[in-house]
Amino acid sequence: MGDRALSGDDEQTVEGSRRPVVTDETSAVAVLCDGMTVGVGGFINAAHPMALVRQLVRRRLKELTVVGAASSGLDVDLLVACGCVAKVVAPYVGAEGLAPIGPAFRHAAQQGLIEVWELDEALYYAGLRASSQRLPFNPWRAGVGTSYPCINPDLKEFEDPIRGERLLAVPAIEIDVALIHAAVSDRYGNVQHDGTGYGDRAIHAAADVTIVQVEQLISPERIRRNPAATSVAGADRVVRAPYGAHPFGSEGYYPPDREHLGEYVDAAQELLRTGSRSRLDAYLARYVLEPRDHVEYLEQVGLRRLVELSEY
Amino acid sequence: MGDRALSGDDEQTVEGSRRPVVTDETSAVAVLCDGMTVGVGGFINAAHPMALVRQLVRRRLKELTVVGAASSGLDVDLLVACGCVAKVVAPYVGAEGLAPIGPAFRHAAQQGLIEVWELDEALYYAGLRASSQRLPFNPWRAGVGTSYPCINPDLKEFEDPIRGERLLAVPAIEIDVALIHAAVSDRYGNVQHDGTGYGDRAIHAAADVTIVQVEQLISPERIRRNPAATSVAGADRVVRAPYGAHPFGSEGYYPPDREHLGEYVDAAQELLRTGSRSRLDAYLARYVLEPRDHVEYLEQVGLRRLVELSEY
Amino acid sequence: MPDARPEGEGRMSQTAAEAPASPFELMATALAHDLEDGEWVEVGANLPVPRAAALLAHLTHGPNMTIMLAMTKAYLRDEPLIEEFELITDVRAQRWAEAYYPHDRLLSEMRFRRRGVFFCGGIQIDQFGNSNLIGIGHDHRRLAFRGPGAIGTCNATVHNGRYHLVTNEHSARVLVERCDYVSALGFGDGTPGLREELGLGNEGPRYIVTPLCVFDFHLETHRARLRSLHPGVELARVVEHTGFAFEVPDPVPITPAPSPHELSILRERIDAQGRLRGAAAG
Amino acid sequence: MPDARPEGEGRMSQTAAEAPASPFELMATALAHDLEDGEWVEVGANLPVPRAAALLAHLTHGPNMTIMLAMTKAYLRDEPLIEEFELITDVRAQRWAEAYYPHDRLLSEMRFRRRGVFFCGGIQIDQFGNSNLIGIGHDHRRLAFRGPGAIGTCNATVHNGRYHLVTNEHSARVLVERCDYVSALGFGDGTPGLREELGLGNEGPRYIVTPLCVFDFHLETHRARLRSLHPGVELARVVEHTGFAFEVPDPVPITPAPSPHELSILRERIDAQGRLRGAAAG
Repeated sequence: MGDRALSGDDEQTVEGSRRPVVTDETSAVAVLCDGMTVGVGGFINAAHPMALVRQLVRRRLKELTVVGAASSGLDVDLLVACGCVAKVVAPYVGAEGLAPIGPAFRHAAQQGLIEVWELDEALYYAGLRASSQRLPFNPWRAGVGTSYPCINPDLKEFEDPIRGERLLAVPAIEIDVALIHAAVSDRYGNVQHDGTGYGDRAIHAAADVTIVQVEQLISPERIRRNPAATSVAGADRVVRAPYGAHPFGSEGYYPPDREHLGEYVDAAQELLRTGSRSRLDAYLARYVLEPRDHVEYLEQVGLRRLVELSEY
Repeated sequence: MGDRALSGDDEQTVEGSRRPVVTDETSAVAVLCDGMTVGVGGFINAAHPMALVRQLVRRRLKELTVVGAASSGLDVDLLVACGCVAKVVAPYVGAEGLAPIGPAFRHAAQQGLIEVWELDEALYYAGLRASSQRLPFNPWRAGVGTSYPCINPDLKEFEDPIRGERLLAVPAIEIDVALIHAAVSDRYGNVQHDGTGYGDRAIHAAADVTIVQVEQLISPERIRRNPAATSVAGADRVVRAPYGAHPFGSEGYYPPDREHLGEYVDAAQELLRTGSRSRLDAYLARYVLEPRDHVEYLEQVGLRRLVELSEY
Repeated sequence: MPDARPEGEGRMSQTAAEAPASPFELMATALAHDLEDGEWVEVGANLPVPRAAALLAHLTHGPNMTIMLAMTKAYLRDEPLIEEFELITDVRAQRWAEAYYPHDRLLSEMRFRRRGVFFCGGIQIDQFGNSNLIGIGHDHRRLAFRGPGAIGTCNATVHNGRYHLVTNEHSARVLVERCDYVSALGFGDGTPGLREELGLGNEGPRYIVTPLCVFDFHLETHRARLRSLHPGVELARVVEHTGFAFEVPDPVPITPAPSPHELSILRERIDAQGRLRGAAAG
Repeated sequence: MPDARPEGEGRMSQTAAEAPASPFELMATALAHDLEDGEWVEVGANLPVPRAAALLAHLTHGPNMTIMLAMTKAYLRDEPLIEEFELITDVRAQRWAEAYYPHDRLLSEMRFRRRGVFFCGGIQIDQFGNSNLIGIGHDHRRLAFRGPGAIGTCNATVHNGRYHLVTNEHSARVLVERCDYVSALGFGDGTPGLREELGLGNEGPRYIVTPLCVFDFHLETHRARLRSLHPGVELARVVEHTGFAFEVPDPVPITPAPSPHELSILRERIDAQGRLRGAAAG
């Protein structure tokens, strides 16, 4: 790059054209390797990027650090159940009333099979912010005097240099690849959420690479109708995945599929209660490992079920 | 409040009704006192809350600390010119090509008549963020090794508690009252900007009280058509001020009035060059001190001029 | 999502409307009485008692409260029937939104929380008002029971203007002498001035509200003490089911029951599904 | 706002189109050649040279650049004529927006800036690539000349992947031995490894681009050295108007002029108003 200014060649006058970033879930997830730190967007029972998450399981990735949502859902539980995870960074993993704590997550945490980087949701965003600001840490007040610095020794109490107050230093949560589910994008990666977008912007801003799966691809002209709504301005890869958050909800498209979630929870609770993986493995085989792609997954779920899911 | 739970009286069953926060500029600015810290929104030649700013001058407030926009405009220059200001917190005060540096600001800074809390715009937002997070400081990397810690000794270099890096600690910029200009609000203080809103959200979040002047009041139902656009959710006071940002632009309504800005710049530059206030005082008398309210100001400007201002 | 509510349940039968307040209704009412107009309160999804408390205050004396529903700001006094949402991500709750809060913004802007009131639960709550959502056990790497985690309680109990501890189960398992872990700091070990010293933004937990009674905290020792018994509850039952010793006032006040007006709002507009009328543990 | 451009100026006369590149056009071209497709670049409003450089790169070899215009992300290759905006707040520039950036978000999210390129000015620029926008004088409380302030240059020169120093005035007043104040740190006093030690995100200023020449920096001493003279500029003139001594290569390279294609894009699509064709100081 350095010597071009003196070279005087004419290559830089070639017009070229704008490169679409649309790809399929298989290619999108190819950037991931064992041991990476993966951010997963959404919130409890909504908007997890499941087409990508299931593909990640199909690749049988190992030793991942998973940065879930501030309140993670059974997406993280599934990744733990599949043995992909060495460490979970999340203030909560569960499904509210459907499963107060993710069963496979709880099983693995209680058995010491995974490391849990314990923190509160404000500390979680402090860590993401530090990453997006390229700082080693962000300070936060809440957490001092609690068990958090003991059960997560990476959180350091320190004296603030201005007023001498006791604060917590939250290390940057640096994400290699963020996986996000959103409503729409154009083919150049200008993504818009329906709804609040939860913490997806913060996960994106803390990551080196962002892959977004969307319910619909729309034209750049439609994106430009409301540029204030663009939540991820330039995803590295976009995957078209209608019903891609299933069995979770997708704002503006469909609510969570409680029946399907119940099926998963029952299987994972058997593991927690009895140590037996048989029902869980049957679930995983049917819905995750055997379908070769997202459409085959949807076929397993069945079109009738999908069409029945209505927000109102 | 404490003993109501035991009192069993029936007062709390009175229905009451939702209180509108709409008022006029005179009442709105009544919360301000000498010596307070005032945040002023907008950006260079756009969206400064001038109906409120001029009212503040009319009240002849003194010794204010003015937290301008990250790039402040001649709004701050005007406040300095009127002798209201003891200290300016802003990374820039000027009008781009119309006046590369605010003349009255430059005059006062060079004469030592005001204190300038020197900083860069990233440090500025770090300070606002600290205030909104109720932290004594926010860390930032850029600024270490520059003259900023020397010319602004409140910025302290420190060693980060995680990796031992040298960082700057930016003290919280705590604002008593934020003055903001926006496109619309409902009468309950749900405010929506047109355009990016610049740094107005950050100024609002760092303040105890927020007063917003708007081009138009609209119905709560219209605000609810796009809740994602609500930028200030619950202003303490809302003032209806059509053309309220004049002579600056207001996104979606009118561009800056370059001619009027030129009139001000010429007057303020006479002060800077010659030390004479005569032209400046004439400007201030005509446009700021003599009009009793915002409409009288607009009458001075003239309806024909206002109607001529067209964005496209 | 199909509505699971049997037909006609929204319209209360005369009998149901006149039934005395249930323990959960009493809890919601006690909390609602403490809320003030103009305050900022989050309405959780799967927390029926605090949800009902916030809505009851809003519909009675709180027209200017900031009601946060599914991460949106809502105004609900014009709604004849406020649907119950089991999931905080239920998009139907956003129909009333005046503003959206991206979650990261909600968790960064703390200055507004001075007007906030928060309700904090716990798998353990101790005599000094500390709460534990982390887990039960001695080795945090291999907990006997792994709790849900602090979620946001560690932060919300620091930055809101005040908060209450709330438990749906009044038992010696929950109400303990000392928490195994502390995810939301109350008064620590009772050291005077601890919260001030740590720069925390409020005076600590105000009440512990349970299905049997209300505790508050001694101003000097910071130990929980009985404030009132719910109507019909015997003191001995509370003592038996509480894991710590506590001071008892004489005479013991009775928690005010909801007025008929409050009860009708609760049953007809806020809790038509009747979740509060279910049995409480303890 | 009335369009100040005389009628028909957009259509270049044959003579004007063939006129050799002006100093500002040469500067813009030199900077454009350094920009790469896929990079992130802010297009300032009242900075005609960097504006033209970013747009020229975008329209020639940068279809995937992130062009930031008036705090919005824009794609401009389909625009036959890109209007000039004198004010960064000119709302007309937002017609092309694909995304809005609230300014506080733009100044918090630094991770993306790794792909960023920045152009930094200065009322003083010294031999070690430090820039001063603070002021001239010895007492910072009473500056002889109060500069505009760093604005965002202190930060942008740390977090963007690389940056250049640019001045429209090549004079000994601007190009000095040592800045009175440093608002954007270059190589400080030339101490090796200073930027790494401070954890700054790039290797420091790459070029100083002036109306007469391009400087770069010696890899060890970090002192500015001549990289190329613009066509027709005599070395002696540069020496006379520069306030610091500098190394001169032998032979001295000549800054590449824009190709006819580049010149026509500059004059017909980017700078129809001809601001770059005005005289430069120095």
